[in-house]
Amino acid sequence: MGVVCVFPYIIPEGKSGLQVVDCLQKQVELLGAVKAGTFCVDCETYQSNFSNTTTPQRLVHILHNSEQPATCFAIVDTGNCLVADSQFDILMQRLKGFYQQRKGFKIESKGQRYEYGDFLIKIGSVLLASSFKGILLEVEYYPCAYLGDCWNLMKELIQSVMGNVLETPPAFLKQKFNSEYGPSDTIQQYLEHFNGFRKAASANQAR
Amino acid sequence: MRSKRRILSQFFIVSNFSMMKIEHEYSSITWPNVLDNFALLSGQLNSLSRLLKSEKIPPLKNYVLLPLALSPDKDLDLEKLTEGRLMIFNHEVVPVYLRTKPEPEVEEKFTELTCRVGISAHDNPQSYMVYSQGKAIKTENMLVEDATVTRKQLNTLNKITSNILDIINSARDEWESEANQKSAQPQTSSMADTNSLIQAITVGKGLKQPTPRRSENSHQNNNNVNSQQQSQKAPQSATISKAPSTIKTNIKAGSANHPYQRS
Amino acid sequence: MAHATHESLSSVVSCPPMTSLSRCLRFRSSTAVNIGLKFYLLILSLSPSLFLSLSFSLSPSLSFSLSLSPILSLSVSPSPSLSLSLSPSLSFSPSLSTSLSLSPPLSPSLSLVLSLFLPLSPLSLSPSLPLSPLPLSVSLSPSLFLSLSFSLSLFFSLSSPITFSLSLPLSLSYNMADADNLENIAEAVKLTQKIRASISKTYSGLSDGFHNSLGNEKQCLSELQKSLLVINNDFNALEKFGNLLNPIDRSTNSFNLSLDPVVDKTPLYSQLLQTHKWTSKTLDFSNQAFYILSQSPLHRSVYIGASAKRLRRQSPTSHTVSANHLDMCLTNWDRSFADMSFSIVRPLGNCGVVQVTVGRAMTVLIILRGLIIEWVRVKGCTENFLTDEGKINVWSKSKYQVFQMVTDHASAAMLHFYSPVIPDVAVKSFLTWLQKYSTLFSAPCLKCGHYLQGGLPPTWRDFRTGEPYHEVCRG
Amino acid sequence: MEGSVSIHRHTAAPFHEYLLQGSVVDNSCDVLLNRLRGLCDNAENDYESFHDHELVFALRSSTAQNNHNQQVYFRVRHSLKAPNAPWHLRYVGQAEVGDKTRHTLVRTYVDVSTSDNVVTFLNEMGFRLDYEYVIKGYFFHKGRMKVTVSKIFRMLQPNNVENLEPLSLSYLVELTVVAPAGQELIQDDMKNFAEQLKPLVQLEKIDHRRITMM
Repeated sequence: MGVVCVFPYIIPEGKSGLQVVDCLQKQVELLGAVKAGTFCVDCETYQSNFSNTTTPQRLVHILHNSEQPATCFAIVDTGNCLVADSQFDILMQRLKGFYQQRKGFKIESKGQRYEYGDFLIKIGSVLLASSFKGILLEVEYYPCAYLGDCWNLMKELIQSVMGNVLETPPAFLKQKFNSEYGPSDTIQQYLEHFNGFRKAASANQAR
Repeated sequence: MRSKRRILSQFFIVSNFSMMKIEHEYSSITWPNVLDNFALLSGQLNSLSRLLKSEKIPPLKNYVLLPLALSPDKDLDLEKLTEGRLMIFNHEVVPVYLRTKPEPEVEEKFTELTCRVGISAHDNPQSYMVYSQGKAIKTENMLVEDATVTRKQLNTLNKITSNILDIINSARDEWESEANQKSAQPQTSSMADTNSLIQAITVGKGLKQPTPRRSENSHQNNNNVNSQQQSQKAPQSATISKAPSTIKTNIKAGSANHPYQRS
Repeated sequence: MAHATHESLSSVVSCPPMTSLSRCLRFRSSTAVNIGLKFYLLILSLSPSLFLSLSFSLSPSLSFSLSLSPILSLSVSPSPSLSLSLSPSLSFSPSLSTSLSLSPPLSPSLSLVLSLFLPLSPLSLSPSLPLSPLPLSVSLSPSLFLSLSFSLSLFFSLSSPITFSLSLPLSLSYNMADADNLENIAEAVKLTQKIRASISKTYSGLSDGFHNSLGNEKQCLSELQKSLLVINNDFNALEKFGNLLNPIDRSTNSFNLSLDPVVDKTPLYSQLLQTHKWTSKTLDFSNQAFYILSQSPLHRSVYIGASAKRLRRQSPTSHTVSANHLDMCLTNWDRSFADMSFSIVRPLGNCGVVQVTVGRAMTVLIILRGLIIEWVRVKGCTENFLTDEGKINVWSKSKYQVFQMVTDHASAAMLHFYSPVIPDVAVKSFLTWLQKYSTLFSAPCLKCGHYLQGGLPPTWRDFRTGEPYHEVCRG
Repeated sequence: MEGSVSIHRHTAAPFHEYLLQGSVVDNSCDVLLNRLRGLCDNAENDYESFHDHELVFALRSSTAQNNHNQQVYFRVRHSLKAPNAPWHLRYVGQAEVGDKTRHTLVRTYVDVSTSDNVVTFLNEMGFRLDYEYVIKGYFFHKGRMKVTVSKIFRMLQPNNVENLEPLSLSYLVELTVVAPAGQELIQDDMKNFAEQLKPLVQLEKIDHRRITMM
């Protein structure tokens, strides 16, 4: 497990998502990266339906990452991230009476994986309830465990492929700079972005 | 008849031969050889006994002998047959030689004596001495001796019987104690304990802190929890999405006053 | 008379032990097994008057003699010492001192005969001889059974044609000695087996262990002592027998070897030949190798002619540094290199495997022989050096290209910094160089100014300055 | 809303736990352990011991629309001997006694190993600690069967796993097999195994509903 940076790629005006993904893939291949299968990160959200005076309304996000296929990440909206076996899904089903899945909230990012030296580049298209919402890029550098050490290195790679997309590191990553990076950090980055996409989608709908 | 004779002669030959061998060639004879001979011998013995058992050969068991003719004359053949012991086969010798039972007087005496011996077993030998005065002393003494022998045997028998009885009794005691133990075995597990343990781990009976009934002060309790929750949230909101290690310290911080309140 | 006796004696002596006569008259002593002595004794005495007298000695305790004369006579004597046969009477002589004396006056020939026999077996003359008026004796020597038997025919006593005959030809006595030796060897072998048995018993007893021996330690000890005593006794007995054994003529051994008829079973010669071939081949190769190596300029040791002496003095010290010294060095380094941490394991005795963590960037495994670096392997901090069984794994490479590259550089640096004369300085300078890698991911290349070059950070550190360069950028 | 069909990637059928329970008094525990050691696998090794802390959390709802008092219990367990071992979050269903043809209790069983922040996580989800105890004992396995012989300790002070008091003078003995649903044959094996321990421990299917009502 190395360090991971997840960031959205803003689709330029007048281009379809598919075009941009194709373009990005070409660029990455040009760099010398080789295809290494596909990946998928998905997220489902459960909402508490019991009005217990002790607990306010809660959201629990359940995420899976194909990089850790036997693991299930559960994040409460307070930010607490539980790393558990994939059987945690079954436990969530046992809580049907208390937590119910929010309809139309399933969001996922899937796409192609590329390996380039010790880097892993993933180009994922975000699908909210199966409709395309945007592009999420993930860059992982395996050998290092501290983001602070290799941020410049990663930035150089990202910029060499995608242009000046990340001048400053995302806020979430900035606070993680000097602590050892773990799989749950990746998931939390994804969740942050997923929540952003959802908000945008609902805002769009409202408009 | 013939087969019997044959077998007998074979048997004697073999046994003689092996005996001779054992006696004279013990230094050179080999063990397998000895065993071979022995097997041969035992085979012979087997067939011999089988032959004797079978009903075909009654003559070996008994002969009926009838004096057909008595004569006062000297019988040369008889003399030759008996190697000079019996010369005349007349009415005087026949009852003696062909008798199968003792004389009536002897028989009578014999039964009398056996009767007495039977009695004497229960009597004191001294009194018996007195009782049997006037009779032939020798017989008496023999009787007394017999009596003591009988007594001795009786005593030993009694002893043996009582020993056996003891053994049986002790064995029975053992069995019974074992059986008792077996009946005491259920004490290795107790149903009450099983139930209490299962209750404890399934519903927490006996494990919950002695708190008042929930319905009575659920409100107060809830308030308590609420405040607890808030106090717990306060540090957490600050450390949202931190590494697990910081959360651990959170637990520790909360342990000063137990954070997991029972609802 | 004396002449005649002599003649008879010589005829017996010249007779080989396995004549047909002696073969048919061989008896196996029934007590032989018990006393461990098997001997056949045939005493053949021939009187000039052609009367044959045979005396058989079955065992030390029983002997009987038979004389074939006009009247056959048999004499059995249970005495341990002597037997005499007097025909036609049967005679017993229970012991030496009370030997029966039914003797005619000693004839002059007797003394002559005796004097003749004395040199033959001086040891075996029985002390009873002077006591007994009869000129006969049987004696036991410690290892051989020599029997002197004088048979006297009474028939001729009147005319005093007393003949004495000594049997036991010399060749027979030699054979007996040999048989005796064999006996001893057999006994010794038996005793050796006994010792083996008792020793293995002791060991098995020990190997069974003293389970639950809290209470009976004393008993266990006494048992052990007992078994040791048994071994000791057996050993003493064996030693005794060993002393009895005649030395085997060694000079004949090789001779026997060559005579071994089963050539197929002892392919000694071909094996020897093969071994010789291989040895000479090995010698050839090693010479070749030495020649090539001595020409090769690659030396890890200082080989400058004059310093050869110093080398001999120095090199042992640098690779046989005591563990304590190495530990001291480690604590020293730990103090002097702030962002490096050291830990050492010694999986194989003195050779230390030092794991160095360089900053947050990487972990380095260094195998030290004394203070000489033998092997360097670089891996990431998250990778581990342990095999599945928890043993240290030196051989596995890092999964990541960066560290594979750094491993190569570190191996080169290990050779670069090598110095057997001042090993601690060498290691220290190597570590100083290694320390520069703490900025592996965070420092840009000094030449091109970029972080990445072909997907790799600057993996090269200058040996002197420690400045970061890409593999392709270093001058 | 076309994606309303929730597709779980990990929809393995929940496991069933087949269970027989009994107890043994402290004095006979050693006898039982020896016997188990002989009966179970790895007889040559010493039996393995465990020392765990189990916390039982309950999620209760007292909502108006749900008149019946719904509740779910989750059990959190972690080893006190190996602090680095993952924590376990278990869900154990109501044990079904079934009919005579069934030799064991059956209950649904989900065991998930988690990171060590599971307690905070459950609290944030609305779970409350119902009770907790320390369990200490030995476990054996024979094939798929697992036997635990354990002592339950009451915790005298909340959250203090040092200050303990044994709950009873007996050891709880449990014979369990966790298997996918539908593997009923394992019950026969369990019954046979329980027979072998018979005079010492009566391993039976004990109706939890009945004894909790007592």
